[in-house]
Amino acid sequence: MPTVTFGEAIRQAYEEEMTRDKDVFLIGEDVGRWGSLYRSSRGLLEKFGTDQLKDTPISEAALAGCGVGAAAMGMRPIVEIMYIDFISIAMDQIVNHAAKWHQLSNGRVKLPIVFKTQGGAGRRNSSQHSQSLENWFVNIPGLITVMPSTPYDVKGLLKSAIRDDNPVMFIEHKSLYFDKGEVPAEEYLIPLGLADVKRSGEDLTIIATSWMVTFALKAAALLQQEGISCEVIDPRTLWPLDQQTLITSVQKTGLCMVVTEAPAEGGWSGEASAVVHEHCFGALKKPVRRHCGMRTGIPYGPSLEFDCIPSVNSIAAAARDLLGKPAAH
Amino acid sequence: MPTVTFGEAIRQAYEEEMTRDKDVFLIGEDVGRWGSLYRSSRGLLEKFGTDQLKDTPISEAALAGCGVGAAAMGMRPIVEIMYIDFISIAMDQIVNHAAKWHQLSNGRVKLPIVFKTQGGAGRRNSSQHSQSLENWFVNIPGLITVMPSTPYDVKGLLKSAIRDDNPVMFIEHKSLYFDKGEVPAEEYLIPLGLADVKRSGEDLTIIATSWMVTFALKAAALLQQEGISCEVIDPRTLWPLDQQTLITSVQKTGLCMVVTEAPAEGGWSGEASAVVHEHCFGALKKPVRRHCGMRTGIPYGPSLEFDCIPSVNSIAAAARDLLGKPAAH
Amino acid sequence: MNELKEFYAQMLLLRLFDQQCMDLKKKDLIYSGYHPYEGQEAVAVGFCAALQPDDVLLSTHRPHCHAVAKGCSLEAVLTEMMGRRTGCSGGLGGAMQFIAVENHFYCGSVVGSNLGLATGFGLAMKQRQSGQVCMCVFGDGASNHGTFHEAMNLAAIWKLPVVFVCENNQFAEAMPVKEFVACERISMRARGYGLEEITVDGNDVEESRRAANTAIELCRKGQGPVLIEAVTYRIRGHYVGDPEATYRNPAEVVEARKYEPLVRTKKKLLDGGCDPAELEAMQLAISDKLATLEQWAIQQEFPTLECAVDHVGIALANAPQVRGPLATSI
Amino acid sequence: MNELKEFYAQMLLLRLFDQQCMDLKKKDLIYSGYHPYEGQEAVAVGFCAALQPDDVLLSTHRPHCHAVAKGCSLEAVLTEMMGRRTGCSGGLGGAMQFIAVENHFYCGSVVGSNLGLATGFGLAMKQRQSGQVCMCVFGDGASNHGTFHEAMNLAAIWKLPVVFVCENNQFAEAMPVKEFVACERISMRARGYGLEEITVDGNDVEESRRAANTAIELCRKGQGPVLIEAVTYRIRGHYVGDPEATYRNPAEVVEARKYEPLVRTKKKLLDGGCDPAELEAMQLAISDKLATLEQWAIQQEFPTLECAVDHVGIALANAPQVRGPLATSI
Ligand SMILES: Cc1ncc(C[n+]2csc(CCOP(=O)(O)OP(=O)(O)O)c2C)c(N)n1
Ligand SMILES: Cc1ncc(C[n+]2csc(CCOP(=O)(O)OP(=O)(O)O)c2C)c(N)n1
Ligand SMILES: [Mg+2]
Ligand SMILES: [Mg+2]
Repeated sequence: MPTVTFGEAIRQAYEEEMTRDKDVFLIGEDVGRWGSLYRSSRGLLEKFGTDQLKDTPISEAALAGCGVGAAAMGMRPIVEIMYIDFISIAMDQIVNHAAKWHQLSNGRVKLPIVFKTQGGAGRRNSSQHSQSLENWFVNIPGLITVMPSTPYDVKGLLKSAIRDDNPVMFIEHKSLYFDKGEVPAEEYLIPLGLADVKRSGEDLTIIATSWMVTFALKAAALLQQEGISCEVIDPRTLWPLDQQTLITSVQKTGLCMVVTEAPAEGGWSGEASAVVHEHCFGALKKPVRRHCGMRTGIPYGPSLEFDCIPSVNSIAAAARDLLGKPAAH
Repeated sequence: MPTVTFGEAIRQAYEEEMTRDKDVFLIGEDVGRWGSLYRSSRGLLEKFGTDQLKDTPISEAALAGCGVGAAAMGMRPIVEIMYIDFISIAMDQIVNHAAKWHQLSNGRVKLPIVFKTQGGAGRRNSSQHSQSLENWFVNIPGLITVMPSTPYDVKGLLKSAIRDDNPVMFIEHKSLYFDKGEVPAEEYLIPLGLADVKRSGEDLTIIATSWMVTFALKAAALLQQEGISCEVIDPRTLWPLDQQTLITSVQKTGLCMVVTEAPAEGGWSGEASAVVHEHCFGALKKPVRRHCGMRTGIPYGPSLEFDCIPSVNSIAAAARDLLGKPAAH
Repeated sequence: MNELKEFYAQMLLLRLFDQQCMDLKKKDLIYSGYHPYEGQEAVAVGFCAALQPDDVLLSTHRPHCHAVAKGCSLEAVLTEMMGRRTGCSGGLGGAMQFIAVENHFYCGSVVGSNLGLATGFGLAMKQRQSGQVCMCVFGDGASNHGTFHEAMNLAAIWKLPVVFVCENNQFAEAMPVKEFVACERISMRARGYGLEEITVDGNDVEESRRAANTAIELCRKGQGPVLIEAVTYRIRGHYVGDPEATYRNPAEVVEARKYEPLVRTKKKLLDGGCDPAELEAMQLAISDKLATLEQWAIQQEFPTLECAVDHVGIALANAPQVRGPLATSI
Repeated sequence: MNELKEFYAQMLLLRLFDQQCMDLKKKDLIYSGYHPYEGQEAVAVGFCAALQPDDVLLSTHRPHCHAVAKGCSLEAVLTEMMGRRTGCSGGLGGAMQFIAVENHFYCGSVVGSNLGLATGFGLAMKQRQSGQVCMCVFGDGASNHGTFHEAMNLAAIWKLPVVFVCENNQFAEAMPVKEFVACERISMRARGYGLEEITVDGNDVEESRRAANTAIELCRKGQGPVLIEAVTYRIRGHYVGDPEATYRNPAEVVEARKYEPLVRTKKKLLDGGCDPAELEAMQLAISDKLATLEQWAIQQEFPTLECAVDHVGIALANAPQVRGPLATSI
């Protein structure tokens, strides 16, 4: 199977979907000429032209609104907001309009729109360019929220998101674009709303999202050497949540840790913890542990930001603690 | 003790604080001439003039930004966003600036600003005017989030919020403005970050927020007649959360229900559930129950919206179910 | 003259319909905020007269007369405002926000948002070369919103077929346009987007109609967008029973009544030789029709909870359903 | 002539400082996006020369030269960009966002937000009759943002002492102003806020200085706000190594170099009889100073995690602490 980067997998998804359906278009700042900040749409302007690759002024509110209007007309816009931090400018269009119009039209208007953005730390971008705001959307009826962690997943999920008739929040991670992974040459789709067991294990269930999945997997590999067997689950879609996969796992392991980059308080980790606790009360040997980003703005600098979010070592340490095993030395 | 409405208690807080400190000012749409949508600043323009009561154009982003700038200069603005649904327009100023500047200035800039708004259903305002978006703010480091439920609380908490040097999200409920309650004639403050036990009980802890507190109290009264004793806790401040009061209660009762108007998924109920579960694992006889608003846009009409959010009866029914008692008839 | 009479009939319908709604609001049969339209009828009628049925109209929190002028049935609009299943949005939207897909009519209660949305409708039309235009009506208050600026610029650089109509009724709630809009005429903002400055007398239905026509023609030729300020006056409070005394002198309203579109059009018709009896008969006929409508409307059913929950989202393939247990926390 | 020489010295400092930063970025000693300022120095120097120390300057994601021109020490600005504790923001902010309170300097990396913030600074100044002004610099790209519109209108209706300076460097990332701003000159937007249209040659430091002076005087007299478009050119890519070929012809840059402020000012100085040797000595002195600065900067400490966590919020009275266990989920 070919090995490609996360960014290239996105580009392939765009290319395939834009070829299949001329109503699919990408709209955002420098998505055309530059091919997007992380080059995930490079080369597409030449191939698809300005009808399908639309560079826009710095007008996040209008471009989100533009997407909603076009979707109501039956087009299939992908609205790119360059950093999730700037989605703060387009919340009205997403929350009050995209999420509401299907219901408001009594089911007659479909909103096949994808809001695509990237969040998180790890690229030394400081506090106004590094936030993890995904849980804002999970609490909004009418929205689907997707956070892929691998090249394979991002391609399959993005294609499904583009084809879905609901508004989808599609949140990438800035530190994943250059990660590599196998992506089949043949076309495939991954259904929205299905979790993926990234690693099977017996002793502990780790539910991790986005970039944290890669950390959790590394921690699991490390712990394996110590005889600890972790199951790592990537929900992939935060809502609708594939509760069953989580429940089945925790019913087996009896221990659960939720790892997110966002701070715990008010974040999605609380949702995951509550769901597991509600459904696995008898099976849980200890409370679900939340291992999350610090409650701080992401600081600047060569490495300080890494101290504010979970790391491979901190995840491993938390896992040992949960299992009552001595700390590694 | 004088009995006043929730709206009048707010007015008193404004009046006292504006008298005490000329740097305190209220800025928003029709806060002056009209005295705010729910009349909570009526009569103040005449008394304090346009320096302290500032009517603005319909420019939520600019007026939130205006508040942040003025606060950085040492003023103490109260920025009113008429409906929480429109705070979607001002999220950048709140999240990327107000919440960040203290840290970004290495602790040198203080941001003594209150963002005041109202949310929730119950006044038949339909889906773009009835949302419960409070959990957005709980996940943002640097913000304090307050949701009062009584005239006494709203006055004491608002005065503290105005005097606090952190940015505070102060979220009222549109269905509470005409509720009446006792408010002392003498000045008082309620510290931010303290929960209040609104009713003591032995069998079950109900954690409810905002309008839901009044529903929970009525449900508790109803259940009392059936011999069920509920403790009702109002966290009042969603962050920083007074975990101890919650924990002490659940350690006593062994059963806990969280009631919010917002949908469960991604909402603050998950946070509360996780906190209780993390700290009361041994004491809990059953999983924490979340009893929350439906995952739907709030529909229009004379009564349909009430079917989409918890009610006195639904809370009572959920409580009975949790306690394994037969349903009332 | 025939056209003017037709306009008069339509404006009269809107006037009486609006009054009926005010009345229903007082009787608590309209449930949310209700924003009267009295005095602004020439804008709705004049501008909508220039639209084709498949052109799109985006309106505001004060939408009911725009909706009727756009071709939505009185039944659908009235029962939507009364929250019944026969309403445009099945009674789920209400008096400030509803969608009538077949009539290509959309409105919403967040001020200013429709300008951004309009660019998307325009973009789809342009890209598909459908020949449609999108008309976006908004208030003087909305013209201070950031979306106004972003949408105007976006529509202008892309030459979208959008007619932006600023219905300047002199007030945004209690805020007089003179104090809250920094320029003399809102149309002066057009130059900032490379567009012509166009102001029309929004109380003159024929002038409004002509301006709309020209604008729509330009848009259909690919020479859009167009921004038009239609100057009118809000005769009623922002909503029924608002504290009017806090922001305007009653004398101002008395004066404005002299120039409101029905008074003016009627005078013109009579001066032109129209028989007063004909106009009276017209009024009676409309009143009768509306009375019958109300009788019917009051008997319509309300939507059930299922109706609401049914349309939160569309079920996904191979995944937990969007509708169903997950949709309902209660 | 003396003033011009002084301006030249300042612009030269900014030029060499900027080049040094580009170099540090390449060496990975500046960590975030770094946006070069080359070619725009006359704006920073000309406009800041008119400010008093306690006037406020709000800048952008391209702030380092504005900061120095506003009076922040080179030490504080450079080490902020290098993430050291001696930086303006203690090294917590970085190259696109920092605050130097004593210098009344603020910048941030969300395009357009500073316009709204500026109204608050202006409001406080006006209300306190402090005699200060707030200058807000933003790009041509930012002029398409909704906050531009809202802030201009708000400042105008309240007559706030704010000088809005649109530093039009012809590009917003890869977006040429000609294609993304719908009007011919950005200053044409002024009329939409009842303001005068003012465009200056932003490569002419004296003209910039004069325009700034006039604007500031107006603001101090209560006749603000003022919007000025300063036309200049971004000689470098948006950031070091951006794919320039996708959006401009290299010939355009070659041409622009002929009109950049240092070239022009130097010619004017020499034409006026200034000794070339003097200018060369000036350059050598600055280079020396910057080299020493870098040596020092590189030795400065990074902030610790405590520094970051310390300032997330201010501890509350009688309540769970904002700092402390609750602040740290890890
Ligand atoms: C974003 C937003 N802010 C505030 C409101 C509250 N509000 C409803 S109508 C209105 C006035 C609108 O004025 P204008 O645009 O002139 O329209 P008009 O009411 O005069 O038709 C306001 C402020 C809102 N609905 N949306
Ligand atoms: C709200 C927002 N949208 C997008 C960006 C990404 N971005 C950073 S700089 C920039 C271009 C800004 O152009 P302009 O305002 O002309 O300033 P210049 O870079 O030319 O100095 C963009 C789009 C951002 N930082 N903030
Ligand atoms: Mg108006
Ligand atoms: Mg620029």
